Amino acid sequence: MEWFDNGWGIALTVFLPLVGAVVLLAIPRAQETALKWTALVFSGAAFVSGLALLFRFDFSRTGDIQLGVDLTWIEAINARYHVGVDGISLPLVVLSVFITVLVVLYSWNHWPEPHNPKMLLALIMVIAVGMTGTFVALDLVLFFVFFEVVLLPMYFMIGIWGDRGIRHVPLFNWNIEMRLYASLKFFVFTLFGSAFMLLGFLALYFRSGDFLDQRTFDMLELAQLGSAGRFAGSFAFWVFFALFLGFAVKVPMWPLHTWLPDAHTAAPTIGSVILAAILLKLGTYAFIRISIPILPQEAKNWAWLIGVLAVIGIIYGSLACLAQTDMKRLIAYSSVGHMGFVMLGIATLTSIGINAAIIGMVAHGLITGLLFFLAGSMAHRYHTRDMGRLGGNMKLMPVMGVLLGFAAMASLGLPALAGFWGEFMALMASFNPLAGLDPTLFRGLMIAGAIGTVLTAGYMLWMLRSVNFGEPSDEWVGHDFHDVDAWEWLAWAPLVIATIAVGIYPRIVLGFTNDAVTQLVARAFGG
Amino acid sequence: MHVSFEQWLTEVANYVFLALAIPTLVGAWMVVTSTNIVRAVLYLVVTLAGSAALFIMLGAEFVGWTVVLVYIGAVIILFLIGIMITRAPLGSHEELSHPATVKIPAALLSIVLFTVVAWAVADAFGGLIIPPDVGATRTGQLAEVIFQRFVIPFEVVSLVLLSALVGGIALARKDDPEEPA
Amino acid sequence: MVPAFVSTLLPILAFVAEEGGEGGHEAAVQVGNGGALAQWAWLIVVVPLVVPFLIVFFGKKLPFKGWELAVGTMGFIGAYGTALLLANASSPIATEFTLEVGRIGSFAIEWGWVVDGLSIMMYFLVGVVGFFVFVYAKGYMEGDIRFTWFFAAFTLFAGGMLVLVSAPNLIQLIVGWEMVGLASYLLIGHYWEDYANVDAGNKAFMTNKVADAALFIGAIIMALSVGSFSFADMLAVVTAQDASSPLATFGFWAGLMLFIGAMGKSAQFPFHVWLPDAMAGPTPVSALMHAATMVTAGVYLLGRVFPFYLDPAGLFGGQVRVIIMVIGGITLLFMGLLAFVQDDIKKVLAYSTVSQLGYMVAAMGAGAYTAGLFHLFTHAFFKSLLFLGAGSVIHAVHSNNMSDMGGLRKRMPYTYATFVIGTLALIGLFPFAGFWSKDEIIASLYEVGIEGSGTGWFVFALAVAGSFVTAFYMGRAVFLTFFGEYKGHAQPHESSRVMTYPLIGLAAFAALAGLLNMPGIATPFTSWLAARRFPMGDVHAQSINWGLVGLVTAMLALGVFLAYRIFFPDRVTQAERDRFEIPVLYPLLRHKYYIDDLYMDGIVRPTMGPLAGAVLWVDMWIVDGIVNGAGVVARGLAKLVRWFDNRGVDGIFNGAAAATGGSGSVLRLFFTGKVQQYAALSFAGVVLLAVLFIIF
Amino acid sequence: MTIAQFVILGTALFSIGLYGVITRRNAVLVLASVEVMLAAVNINLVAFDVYLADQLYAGQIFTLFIIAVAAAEVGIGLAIILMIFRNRHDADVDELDLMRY
Repeated sequence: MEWFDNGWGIALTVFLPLVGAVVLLAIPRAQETALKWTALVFSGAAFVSGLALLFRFDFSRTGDIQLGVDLTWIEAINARYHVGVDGISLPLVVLSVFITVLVVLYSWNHWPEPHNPKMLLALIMVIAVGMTGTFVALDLVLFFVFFEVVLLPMYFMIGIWGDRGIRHVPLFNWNIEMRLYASLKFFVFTLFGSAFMLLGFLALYFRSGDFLDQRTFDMLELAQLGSAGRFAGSFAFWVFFALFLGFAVKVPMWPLHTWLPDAHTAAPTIGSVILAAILLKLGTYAFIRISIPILPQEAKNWAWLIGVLAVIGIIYGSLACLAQTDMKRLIAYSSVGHMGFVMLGIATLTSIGINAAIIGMVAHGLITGLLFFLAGSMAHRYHTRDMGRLGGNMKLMPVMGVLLGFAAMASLGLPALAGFWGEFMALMASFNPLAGLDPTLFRGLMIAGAIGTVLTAGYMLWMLRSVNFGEPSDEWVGHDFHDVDAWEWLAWAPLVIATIAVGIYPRIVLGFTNDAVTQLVARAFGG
Repeated sequence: MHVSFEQWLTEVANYVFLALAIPTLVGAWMVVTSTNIVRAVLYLVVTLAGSAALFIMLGAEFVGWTVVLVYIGAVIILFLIGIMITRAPLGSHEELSHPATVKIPAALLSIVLFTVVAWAVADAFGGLIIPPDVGATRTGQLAEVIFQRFVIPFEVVSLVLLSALVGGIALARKDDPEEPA
Repeated sequence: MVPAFVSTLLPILAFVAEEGGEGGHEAAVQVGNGGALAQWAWLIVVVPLVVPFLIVFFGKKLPFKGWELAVGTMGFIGAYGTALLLANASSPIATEFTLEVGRIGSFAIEWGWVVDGLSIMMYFLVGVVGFFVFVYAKGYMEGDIRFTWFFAAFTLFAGGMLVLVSAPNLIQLIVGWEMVGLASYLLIGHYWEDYANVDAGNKAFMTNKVADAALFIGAIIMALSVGSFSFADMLAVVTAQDASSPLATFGFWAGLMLFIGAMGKSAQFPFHVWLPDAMAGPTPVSALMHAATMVTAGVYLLGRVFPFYLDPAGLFGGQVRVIIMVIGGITLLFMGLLAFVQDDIKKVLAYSTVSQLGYMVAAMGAGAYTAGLFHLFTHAFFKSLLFLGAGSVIHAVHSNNMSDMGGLRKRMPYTYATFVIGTLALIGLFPFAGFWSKDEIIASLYEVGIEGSGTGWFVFALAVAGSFVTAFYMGRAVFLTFFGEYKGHAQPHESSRVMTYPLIGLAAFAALAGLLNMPGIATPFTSWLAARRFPMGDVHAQSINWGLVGLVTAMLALGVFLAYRIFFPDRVTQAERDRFEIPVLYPLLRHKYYIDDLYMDGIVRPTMGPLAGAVLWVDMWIVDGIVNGAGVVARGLAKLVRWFDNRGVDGIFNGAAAATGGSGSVLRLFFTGKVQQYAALSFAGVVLLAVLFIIF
Repeated sequence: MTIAQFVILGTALFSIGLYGVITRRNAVLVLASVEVMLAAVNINLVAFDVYLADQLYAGQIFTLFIIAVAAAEVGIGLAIILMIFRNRHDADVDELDLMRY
């Protein structure tokens, strides 16, 4: 198994879907079954490879980069193919490959228009490469490449398979097809962020030459320089700002969030699931992996702002949810709130907070993924997402209703389900933030965040009330709604089980992260 | 082996260089600006001939003659045929280029590119002279290297040419022979 | 071979058992570890968590549609609880077992179970009361379309409560706490076809969630101050009187926040609003919710951390105690008053519960650990009895309203007899259960007053007045329901045996449970509860204060007498009774002191309506507006360029707008699809990079 | 003869070619401009080859390769232009915006 440990395991996990995409392109369009099986086999193989990583991972030193490889890639700029996993990235890698398999399973008989499964599956495969790759990359250029690989397929996915309803844009009085508006908005926002991110990376690269023999894009080397306090002053300030913009767009943090509701609402179901479950995590992961270790001092200086924006996101997202009538849009806005908790955890810069952030990311991936699956399936059956018209779903589709209830409860952070840990621990971390941060401010944020949990419960219950309960309206009388089908069960049951498992046994995630995070914090801030 | 500008001016070869370089540049300029499409292509001959002459001046005789044969002999003819086939407007025509809204940014970009690279080149190589005793490259020597060291790339290039030939024919053929043009 | 990640992520279930009093601190009584009985007590918690799933998946195929699984579970818990109780009585048990399921920072997350006097009392209570209620529910829910589902949720309800009471740490407490909340939400909204019931469930959940937010904060402060979530670690700090601990700094806030959390579940003023609405659920739900589960959680929490609040030196949560006492006092009197004007018999009982919870909370605030929990214990029996009795009546007359009842004494003799026993126990007539527990609370408040606390006297006065109030509204309920002429439309008859037997069983407990704790005579209950790992430092009466007994008995006699005067059917006609509306007081009580309206109009509606709307408006018009505005600017530039383009090329202006297309594409400027533009842009990028490389 | 004079000449040719690529509307002329750029590259390669007195003549051989590839490119390019012209009756790259979303 030595070959597996020397980077091939990670390479398989990351690039098997790419091979799958190539194979898909070679299969004729008409052979849909073959296409589906190919996608399933390759994403499944990547998932198995991801699980195999778990077996080879040494849990006694989760803080170290393992199973990786460091090869020359672009010699001229000293960009390297440096990959590896540690306790922080491994759960996210596994989550990505896991969700990819589920998405392929779900898409088995849920094809958004225009049909064309070949292209859609190939895009999913490419997205999978980008997602997993981002989590294993340890070189800034490599990271950037993977980060951006996701962008274009997602753009096409929203733009081609997206919602064809008309979006009215107030203020300018445009009426645009939803998918066009949303895909462009997604693209422009992300590109905007990426441009700044790239600037930040380049600045770090050139600056590193002042301290090393050779300029480097290597995250670990840069982190060493960072913890030695090499990056300081206005240089560090601006670099952090550039990185912040790049990552915050992806998270998304208030007020850079407005692409999210549109993109999530317009995207086809599988697109929404991938977006919510994984793509949002790229930003928060980058904060933990890049911003904090490389620029610890600036992270400290900016923490208050990140914390405040995060809490604004929590409250603001929840309130916006209360005003929604579109079910999918409500879930989309709820992501703003949930990612606010993740960012609040990160902003405290303590090991509790960052642990909370990671378990919050995993939980949000599982739960919001499930919610979007459900919303998509319901919209597919009802042909509407308007909560004013829905109602009495428990009568029409009891199993779906129960699952929706479960997902909503998990999403509002019910203890003993996965969502609880992230929220509770993030609040806990903000009572005692890192020494040097203003405890009074963070305690205020804690209280505001706690109010946010109440509002979260409010809109989730409100959604359940209007969708699940009451008598179904006359509109649906006589319709024969088929309840959850086999492929849906296949895609959803693992999410339900994982949500419960992480809830009652959080070590599934914390076992990876705790030591790794503690070390990361110790390296960055000393002690 | 540095040389100052005064020393540079004393060398005859440099005047030959200028005599070749200036027509080359002017030809290139006309290629991109001429309003007559046929003339533009013919100015390309000037540029390519200038470059061929420069190659010979540098001792790379085989390369120089290849340029003359392949480019001036074959490619230019290809261009002219292309012009004929596409019924491009003969004679002077303003529409061959974009308007000033495109020209001005393009010119700016080109000038900046030139300035930056030229500055960098001057910074790096300014005054380094080419050894005066450099002799002409014998074609035989070149052939030896090609067919020993570079034989695989050579074969690959031949494949590229072959596939270009096939591809060109495939593309230019009419899609449906039955359908009248 | 076990792979590394499996052994790391799933360590062998190595439980850590903590036994006996903490080293160095003297426990109140010598306690043992309870042996295998305590070790296997995890079954009490796990079985009711597993059974709901069994019921959901297999219940419909069983002969009794899943009911047998549910009632078997409760019977098992009741039996196990009884066994533990007996073991505890013979030799005190105080031990806990924990299993680490994760570690965050230096904080261990653990599940576990506590077996000590307090938790054993709760196991017993949940099991026994639950058993009776579940048996009864079979008759009550017969024919319900969601019969199976109901029992699944009902079992989960008990399971959540058991998670809560078995908790050795704050995390598990919170887990159980919210599981109870979830189950109550499901059960209150059991008839979800009607939005009124759904709203009642939402109200319960949301009110509790607000309090839970405070509980979260309290738990966080507590855990960070102590360095652990464990109650034992926290009580160790308290017992050691360690003034340098951060707990001494933050003790007041931690205590206050925890108490606010307790107020939510235990429906203390001003969080009481959800409980009367929770009557929307089926009656057995109300019976269990008001007796052994849910509302007792808050009192239980105060009992669990009692030394923290008792805190005679005032280092930790001592200052909160007076707040607890006053809140309890206000609740017990003023919420009791609301029962005067209710026509719905279940709401009378609901307000009665709130009021009795006020007694318990006031007792905890007064430092009377045993008295408060003893009242919890006795109250569970007689209040579940009363609810089941009310359910029996409702089942018979198909109405909740007492104006549709009357004269049922003859028609439903068993129900009548047991209801009266429950009433006597509730109003605290000697020697029924309520007498002993309530009297002890009043005696404790009296002692606080004697010690020189003005507040103590105040709450004492409220409590004495409360016994009058209790007697009055219960007298009213009994007279209106069981005496006089029958006024309803259905044909009432006695309920089936599956419903009356539980009534009789509970009536026996309601009559006799008080004998477990007779100050100065026999106090086995006190010694059960004292079996804790840390000394509780409890204050409780050593003997019966006959003077107080006389005072309270006089108050309740007055209450019953007035109720009799006003509401006894033979004495007053309907018309006269309806005129019994004291001007200011009556509307105030009818509108529940306007508190619900205040919440709805002051908080809920503004949040759901204008505030949420405003945020959405800001999102669409301002935050998004900036983005779209940038799009407009870019589009305008693109148009401008295009315009020049068209002018320069064609010399004619042929509809720039049409040419630009209708889409509001921001990217149009860049994504023209023109190869040359791409080339230009990429070279521009190259130049930019080159400049950067040269400059750096 | 200095190396710089050749390289700067190459740069100038390249920049002129770029200008042509961007500004020309007729596809044939865009190709011609590309040829100018290639010529610039060739001059660079040969000049450095001579300057370094390379025993492998790598610069000159690459120049030969470039000439060969350029010939192929012109052939294919003109064939494509012909195709487009046939389909659209126009060789104006302005109209070639099929790649737009």
